[in-house]
Amino acid sequence: MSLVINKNFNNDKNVWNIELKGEIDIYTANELKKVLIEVVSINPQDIILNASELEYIDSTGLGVLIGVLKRLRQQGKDIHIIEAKKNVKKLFNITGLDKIFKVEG
Amino acid sequence: MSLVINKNFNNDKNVWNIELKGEIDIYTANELKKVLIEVVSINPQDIILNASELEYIDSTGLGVLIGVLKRLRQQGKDIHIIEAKKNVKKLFNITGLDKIFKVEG
Amino acid sequence: MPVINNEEIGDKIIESIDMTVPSKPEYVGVIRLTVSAIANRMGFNIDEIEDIKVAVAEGCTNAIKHGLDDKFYINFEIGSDSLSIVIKDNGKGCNVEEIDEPDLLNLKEGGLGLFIIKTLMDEVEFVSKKGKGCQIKMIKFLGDDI
Amino acid sequence: MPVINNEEIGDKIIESIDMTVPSKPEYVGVIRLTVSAIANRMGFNIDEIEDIKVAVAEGCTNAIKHGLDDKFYINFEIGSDSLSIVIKDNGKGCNVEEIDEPDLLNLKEGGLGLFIIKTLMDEVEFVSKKGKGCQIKMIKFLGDDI
Ligand SMILES: Nc1ncnc2c1ncn2[C@@H]1O[C@H](COP(=O)(O)OP(=O)(O)O)[C@@H](O)[C@H]1O
Ligand SMILES: Nc1ncnc2c1ncn2[C@@H]1O[C@H](COP(=O)(O)OP(=O)(O)O)[C@@H](O)[C@H]1O
Repeated sequence: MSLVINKNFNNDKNVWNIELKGEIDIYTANELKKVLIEVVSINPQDIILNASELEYIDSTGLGVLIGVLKRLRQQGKDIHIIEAKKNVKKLFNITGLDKIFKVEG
Repeated sequence: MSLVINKNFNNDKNVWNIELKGEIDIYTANELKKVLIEVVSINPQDIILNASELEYIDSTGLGVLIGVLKRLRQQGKDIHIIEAKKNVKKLFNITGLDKIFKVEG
Repeated sequence: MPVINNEEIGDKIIESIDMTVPSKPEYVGVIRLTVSAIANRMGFNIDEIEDIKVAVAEGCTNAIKHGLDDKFYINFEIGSDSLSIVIKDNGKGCNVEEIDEPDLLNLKEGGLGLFIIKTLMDEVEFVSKKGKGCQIKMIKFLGDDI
Repeated sequence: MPVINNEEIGDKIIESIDMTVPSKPEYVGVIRLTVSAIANRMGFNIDEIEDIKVAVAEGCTNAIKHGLDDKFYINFEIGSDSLSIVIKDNGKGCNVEEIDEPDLLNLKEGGLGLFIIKTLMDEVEFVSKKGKGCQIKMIKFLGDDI
């Protein structure tokens, strides 16, 4: 019932690598929002979200990602979601957001 | 929230080896009682309870073990509890039952 | 606001668990664990449990986010072949006709919750009236998915 | 039967969760998970969560086994430095004076539940009257164990 967020900027590839561990819900979504908005403000580049240890996401979390994606798109940048678990992928699939975000691997 | 019980009789050592996996509470204690009473009726010998995968026990489970121990003691036999997890051991300790059962390892 | 009648469910209601919960984000996780345990005990498989967990959390999140009362209610009805969950608040309510379906061509940060619930559960009924609170009932049938 | 007054607790009551549960053995596991989630959220450590889990399960087991009503009630009061749990049934009740402490020299198959609760929790209050149900209140303080 908590969320750990690790971020680091990859200078070679010019992308943000962000690792999500735990659960994104109404309790933790604000934390995610804060980190992503900060990251995008510092340096608006592609974000690669590693979701291999993300156990849970719901509409609140998806809403945060949509908000950040909208900002990034204005700069021609994207959000990639990699290594998502089956249940997390399912949320992207049923909402059609797998067509908006780059959900990979 | 369930209990799996594996039993087998060791002819060399003349003991019952019984493995407990899961949780013993008011929901599963009857199952344990049935198996142990059966075992003791077939062949009243020492029982070695392997508790390495027993995640939980409460007073209902302890009560079942006490009932079976009383029967076995009439025949000079014992119940050994081996490899119990910390939380299971704690229940034997605080009730003083570690002085009645052979709680080992 | 019309209260949904239990008799509408096909199978006999066997058991019912009621909860009153503070309208605080930190308790949605507690309810997720509670409903997972109930669904697990009933014999739902892992994927179904996950669906139920998400749908219930969405319902609770809405009660907290939009209901804005200090508490809300959940009722779990454990039938022989279904789990029916009612989430109810006596908060702000809303005008059901004004709720839009999500639109991928015009993404918004909100508006996915009810859609997710409807997708994951077998039956969903949403009742609300401005100023009169909100009630959502969702049912998942056992052994429906293959 | 005297109802325990909330004001008796030292710290301010912040939040309260109420549950009504069928008096069936299969639901004790559900409550164990619920209370674990609450205690975890509050910041109790693993050993403390385990203690609380066992104590609450013993209380529910007694309500089911001895109360013999068709349902029972649980209230969780989440204070800033304590978790207080009341388990209540309107069932058979008992004569508190007649309850013996466990005796290792004369082992019985029952009689350990209340003793375990008192050992694991910081404060315990047991109130009952024959024919008038039973209420047990147990408190665990945060950051008490080292
Ligand atoms: N419990 C509730 N109380 C009041 N309004 C609600 C409630 N649940 C849903 N609604 C209304 O329905 C709308 C759609 O809800 P939903 O699909 O979950 O998306 P979101 O919560 O992101 O807005 C909400 O914006 C709100 O107006
Ligand atoms: N909810 C209850 N309703 C009626 N009697 C109760 C209740 N809880 C406890 N008791 C009484 O207290 C006694 C001691 O309880 P306990 O220590 O848990 O041991 P056990 O349940 O094994 O008998 C019980 O035997 C019963 O007579």
